[in-house]
Amino acid sequence: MNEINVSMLAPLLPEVIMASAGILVLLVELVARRKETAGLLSIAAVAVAAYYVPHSFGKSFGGMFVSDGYSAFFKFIFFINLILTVLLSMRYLVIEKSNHGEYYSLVVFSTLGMMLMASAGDLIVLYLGLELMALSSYVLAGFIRHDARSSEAAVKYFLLGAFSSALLLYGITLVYGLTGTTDVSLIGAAVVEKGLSTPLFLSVVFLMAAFGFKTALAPFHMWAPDVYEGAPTSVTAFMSVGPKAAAFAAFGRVFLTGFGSLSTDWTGILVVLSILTMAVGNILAIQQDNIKRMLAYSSVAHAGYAVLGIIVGGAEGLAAMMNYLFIYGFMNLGAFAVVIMLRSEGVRGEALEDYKGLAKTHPFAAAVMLVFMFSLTGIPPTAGFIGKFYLFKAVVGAGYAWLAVVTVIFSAISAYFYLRVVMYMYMLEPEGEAVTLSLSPSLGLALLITTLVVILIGVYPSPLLSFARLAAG
Amino acid sequence: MVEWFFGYLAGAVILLAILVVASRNPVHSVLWMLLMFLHVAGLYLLLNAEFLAATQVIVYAGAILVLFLFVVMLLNLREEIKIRRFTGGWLFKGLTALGIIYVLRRGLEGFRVGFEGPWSIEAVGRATHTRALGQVLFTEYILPFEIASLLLLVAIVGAVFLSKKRLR
Amino acid sequence: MVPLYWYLWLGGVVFAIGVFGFLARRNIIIMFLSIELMLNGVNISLVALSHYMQDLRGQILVFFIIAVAAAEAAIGLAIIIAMFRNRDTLHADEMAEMKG
Amino acid sequence: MQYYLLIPLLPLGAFLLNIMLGRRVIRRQAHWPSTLAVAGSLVVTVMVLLDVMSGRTLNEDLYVWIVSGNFKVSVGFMIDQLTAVMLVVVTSVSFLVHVYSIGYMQDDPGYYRFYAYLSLFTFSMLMLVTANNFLQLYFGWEAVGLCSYLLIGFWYEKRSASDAGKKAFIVNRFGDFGFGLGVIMVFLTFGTLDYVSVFDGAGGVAAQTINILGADVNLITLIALLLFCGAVGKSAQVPLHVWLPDAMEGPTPVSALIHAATMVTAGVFMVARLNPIFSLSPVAMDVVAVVGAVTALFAATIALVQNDIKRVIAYSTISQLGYMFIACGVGAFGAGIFHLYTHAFFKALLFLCAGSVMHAMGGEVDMQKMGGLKRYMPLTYWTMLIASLSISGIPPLAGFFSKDEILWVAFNGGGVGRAVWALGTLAAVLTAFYSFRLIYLTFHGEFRGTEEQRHHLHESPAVMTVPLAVLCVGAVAAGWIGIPPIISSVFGVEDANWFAEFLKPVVGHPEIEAPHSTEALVMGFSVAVAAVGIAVAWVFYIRNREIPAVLARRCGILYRLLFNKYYVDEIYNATVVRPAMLIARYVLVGLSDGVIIEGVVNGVPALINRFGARLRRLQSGLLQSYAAVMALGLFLLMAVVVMVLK
Repeated sequence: MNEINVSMLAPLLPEVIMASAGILVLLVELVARRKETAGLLSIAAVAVAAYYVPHSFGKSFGGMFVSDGYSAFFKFIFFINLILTVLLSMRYLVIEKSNHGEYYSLVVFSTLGMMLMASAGDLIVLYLGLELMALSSYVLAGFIRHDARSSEAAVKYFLLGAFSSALLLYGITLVYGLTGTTDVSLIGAAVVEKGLSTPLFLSVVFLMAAFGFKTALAPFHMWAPDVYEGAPTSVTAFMSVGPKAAAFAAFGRVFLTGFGSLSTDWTGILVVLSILTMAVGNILAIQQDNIKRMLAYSSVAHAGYAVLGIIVGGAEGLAAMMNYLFIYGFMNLGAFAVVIMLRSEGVRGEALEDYKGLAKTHPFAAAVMLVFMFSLTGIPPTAGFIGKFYLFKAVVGAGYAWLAVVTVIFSAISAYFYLRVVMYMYMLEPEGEAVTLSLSPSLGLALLITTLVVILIGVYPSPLLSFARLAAG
Repeated sequence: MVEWFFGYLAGAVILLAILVVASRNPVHSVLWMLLMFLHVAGLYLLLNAEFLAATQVIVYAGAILVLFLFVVMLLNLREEIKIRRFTGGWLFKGLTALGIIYVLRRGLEGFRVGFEGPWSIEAVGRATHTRALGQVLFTEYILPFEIASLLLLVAIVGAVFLSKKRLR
Repeated sequence: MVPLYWYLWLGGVVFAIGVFGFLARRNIIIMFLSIELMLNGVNISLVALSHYMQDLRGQILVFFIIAVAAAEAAIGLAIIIAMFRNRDTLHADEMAEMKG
Repeated sequence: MQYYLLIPLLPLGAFLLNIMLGRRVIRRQAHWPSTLAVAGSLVVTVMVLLDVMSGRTLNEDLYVWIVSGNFKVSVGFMIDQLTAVMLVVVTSVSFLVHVYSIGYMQDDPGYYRFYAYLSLFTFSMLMLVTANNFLQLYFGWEAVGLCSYLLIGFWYEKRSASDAGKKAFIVNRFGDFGFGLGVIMVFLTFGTLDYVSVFDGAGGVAAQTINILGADVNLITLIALLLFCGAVGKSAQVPLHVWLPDAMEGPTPVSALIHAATMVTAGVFMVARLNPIFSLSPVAMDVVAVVGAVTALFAATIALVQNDIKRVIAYSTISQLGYMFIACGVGAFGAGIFHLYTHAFFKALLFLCAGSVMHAMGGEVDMQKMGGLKRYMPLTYWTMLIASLSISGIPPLAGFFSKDEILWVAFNGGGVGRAVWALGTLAAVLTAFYSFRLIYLTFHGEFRGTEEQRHHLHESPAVMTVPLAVLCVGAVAAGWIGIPPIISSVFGVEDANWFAEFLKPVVGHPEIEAPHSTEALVMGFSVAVAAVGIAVAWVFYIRNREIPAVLARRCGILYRLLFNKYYVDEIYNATVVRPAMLIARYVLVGLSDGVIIEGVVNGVPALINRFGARLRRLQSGLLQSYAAVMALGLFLLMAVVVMVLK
């Protein structure tokens, strides 16, 4: 154990690549004339890192770092999130007059934090990964320095994020005190040995609150709508997928490996949180007339669906959750891509009103948005349906048929606000001046990828399903 | 004897913490905080963690709090002292906090540590605390240590970026 | 010998005072200070646990918490400065452009 | 032999191409992708047919979409003799319709849209016939319905057209509802939706009954009848036939496609495809046969007095579909498919001829205003004459062989067989009569239209007449592959009913033990009655043109009954449509100011809204209250834990 050598870094190769890339991007940004170079460099780094992910399975640093199928699957979500976000951002940052190269290195560092979270076999690594991810995203949320909304979002995100970190630390402290370790699998063993006690359950509650914050589970979701609305849209897209997925990754690993033996005790609480989340997310989304804010509430609601995977537990539940998050990533980023496309000089393009008659003025944009709205609703043959279907299947299979029914009801409610966007685009006449699209090649590429994947997974889901199933172990 | 020390330190810490939260003037809050940190460092000494006590004083009090103080001074608001300190519903919020204290008290009553480690006071004493901590930190915990270094890098980048003079 | 429970309770009280400050104060900087209080509550508990378990890992965690707190302070204060430039206020309840 | 996939995929590709690029890029060239695609499908179909004829059938799941326990949604294809025949019919008729439409639709502003829908229609039908499971069948079924709605209402600016589209859609919903229930019953009963597994398991549940409202119902009968509901709707059988005549509002090529190949035949195909289920339930079989026979006669009587050229043909389609169900009902599924196949040719021909006539007449459909067109459009005349002879069952044209086979098996069918045969034969007389009434009114005598119309009269362009000629060949010769032994033996060929032999592995073939003399008698009888029908028509409309009017006056009630199509539409209006509207208007609208609507329809959203508004206030934008909600949540969770565990 006391021997430290380079070979210990082998399982961390993708992380090492990403860390180097982050620093490199920082340096390149100083000399590069076009800031997009930094973005392209980060995409290249992701490509290299992604190549090494399947080649670097194993444990390292005494089990603190675990690179397995589970983490690999999530890392792919993070990579896709990064690539698409960078593609979305290139033109958007120019429009927002905030085209600074630091953006890309922060995105890379944030992704690195997520990767560490997904691979964390130890609560300390988990905490540090989470902070790395969070600190980068605080800055990203406030990236448009001259915009009051962006700053406000950053302050809210930061303070509440720090608050939730404190909760996480208190939880970790209690667990450490009760089990004498911070290693997740050793915690699992100790919990089995010692059984349930009040302090242990309190620590479970603290951790649940902390993860609930990051995944935006009600009642810890309050930050999400404000932050998502205020942050630069590209960052909102980034935050609504990556950190959420990373938090779910950690949530799943800690709760199912660490506290798996107590699952009968904590699933009840989680069921309540899940229903509450779905209710709050969907009901409040109906009230919105700002599409970013609507998507923020929708993101809350989707967390409520995804957490069902942890409630179900086991490989089946985890696979359903991973599958769902993967699909959610594509459809959500796609929807945000459309929102970004409507943002142009002087026009914010976030109001639902701006979508009136879009089908007449910009039929392709409308059609693409239609696909994403259908997918978010869960209408076949889009990917969203597949995600929901397997989630329901897992939930029913675990004997929570009533919970599946509740979820379906909330899904039906969600159709109201997703399809309202479709209604605005297709049924209403454009008002006033038509919105101009700011379509750049990179944004077009992002839209193409997301649309294709959403449809492809919708009609041919089995590779993704078997991948998720394999990864969940 | 130790109990008396503990009693003093704990009482002071709680009192100072309340003062931090209750002071009208942010500068005073920061200064109470500074004092509180010194008492916390005292608690660390009581628990045979001299290195952490030093860190608490040097890093926490010496660096972080000074940064706070600096910002408070930078953004100094004279009218701050005259307006309301608390948000609406602070009583309710106070009850929530009291509730948390109560629940923690009830919940932690029967707390038993789950583990006996190799680092008894004697063992730490033999190695000296700094060396013992360093040994664990730079072997077992080298990975978190490296992550922390990246964290600080991000902090520098972010802080510099955000507080640069406005340039569009 | 001071019982461990005393330390834990002290940590919990400091933590809760921090929670209260965070919930009730209007000034953003004091809210941030309250978070530092919460972290100190955690740290006290951790060092105590570490001591009573004769294990150094808790203290290592404290070390990392302090490091992260430093990073957090840097970024948080920078964000607050940026916010102050845009809004000219340090009161959290005066920034509610986004709501609903 | 994965190349068979091209058959549905080519039209699908053409659809996508036209719908995406049609308006901006392809525009007036929209016929190219669609026509080429369906031509490609036709070529591949022929290859598949050859494969199947050499004994290579196939049934495979191409890919599984979702699996959950027993429930599997997969896309799979079953290519066997039945499918091959259907593919030939669908692709060839569809191809000719595509070509014909180039001329017919040339000035239409929605040209690309028309071709896009046409391709989608063809694709849906191809998916329907190649399915290897009920779900895909259902998908094709619904998709066909949707496409028919789009195409019938193609000229949606025209109120009657969009109404007709809606009517087709809604009436089909009634049938599809039963069909959907049937599919669900199949799944509940067999736990799978795969054809082969269901057919294998069908024998095992043949005797099971389930209790519905106190009555024991045979499970298979129930399933078969529910499924048949769908066929009644889609194949326009009584009492759900009302949509088909109105469907004339669509462009004429669409009518040809709907009537000949892609829509109404789906019901017959479905019954034939599911013959292992139907065969197990004598009750269901009798129902099928009787519905078919009643429809055959019923529609034929209406066709006698209609003046709209397309309506006459529409009712003739309904009537002919009745024949196909007669065949299925008496167990001769092969004969039903045979008639479907020959009917496709002469019916498509009739429609395209009618379209040609209308084209020349400037859109006129009233036969009273035609007459004497023979001189102006000889090719149309001759081809239509041949089609009429074929539908009347005059040997040796295609219609003769298929209709004769149906009547012959019905005659020997036992049970309801004889009665069905009698109805069918009666309908055959009427068929001959109305077909030739149409010919005489349209092409003979002198022109009764306006001077302007006369000036405009012309033969259609080659792009329209060539398909006529091709179909004409089919209407003549298509039947020659199913010649009954009694005739072929005259020419020294012992077994010439290749068609029946070909389909035998899929649908079986009833063995009939009856003397040749009887068969000759039955056959001769039906030819004779057809001849009588033609002769009567000649007397009525050429020789002495007073008779129809006199007759109409004498039998006023009967005439009006027929002319108004037995008032079925009116009855439906009075019993279904009007009450539904009334309920909608008075009950719903009336109550909307009152309690129920307020409470239920508006109430739930309002409740959600009000609740949402409350929740929204909680989301105040204030950092501290957010934290307070979090802290309160945490506190409550902790409190619950402490309470529960203490």
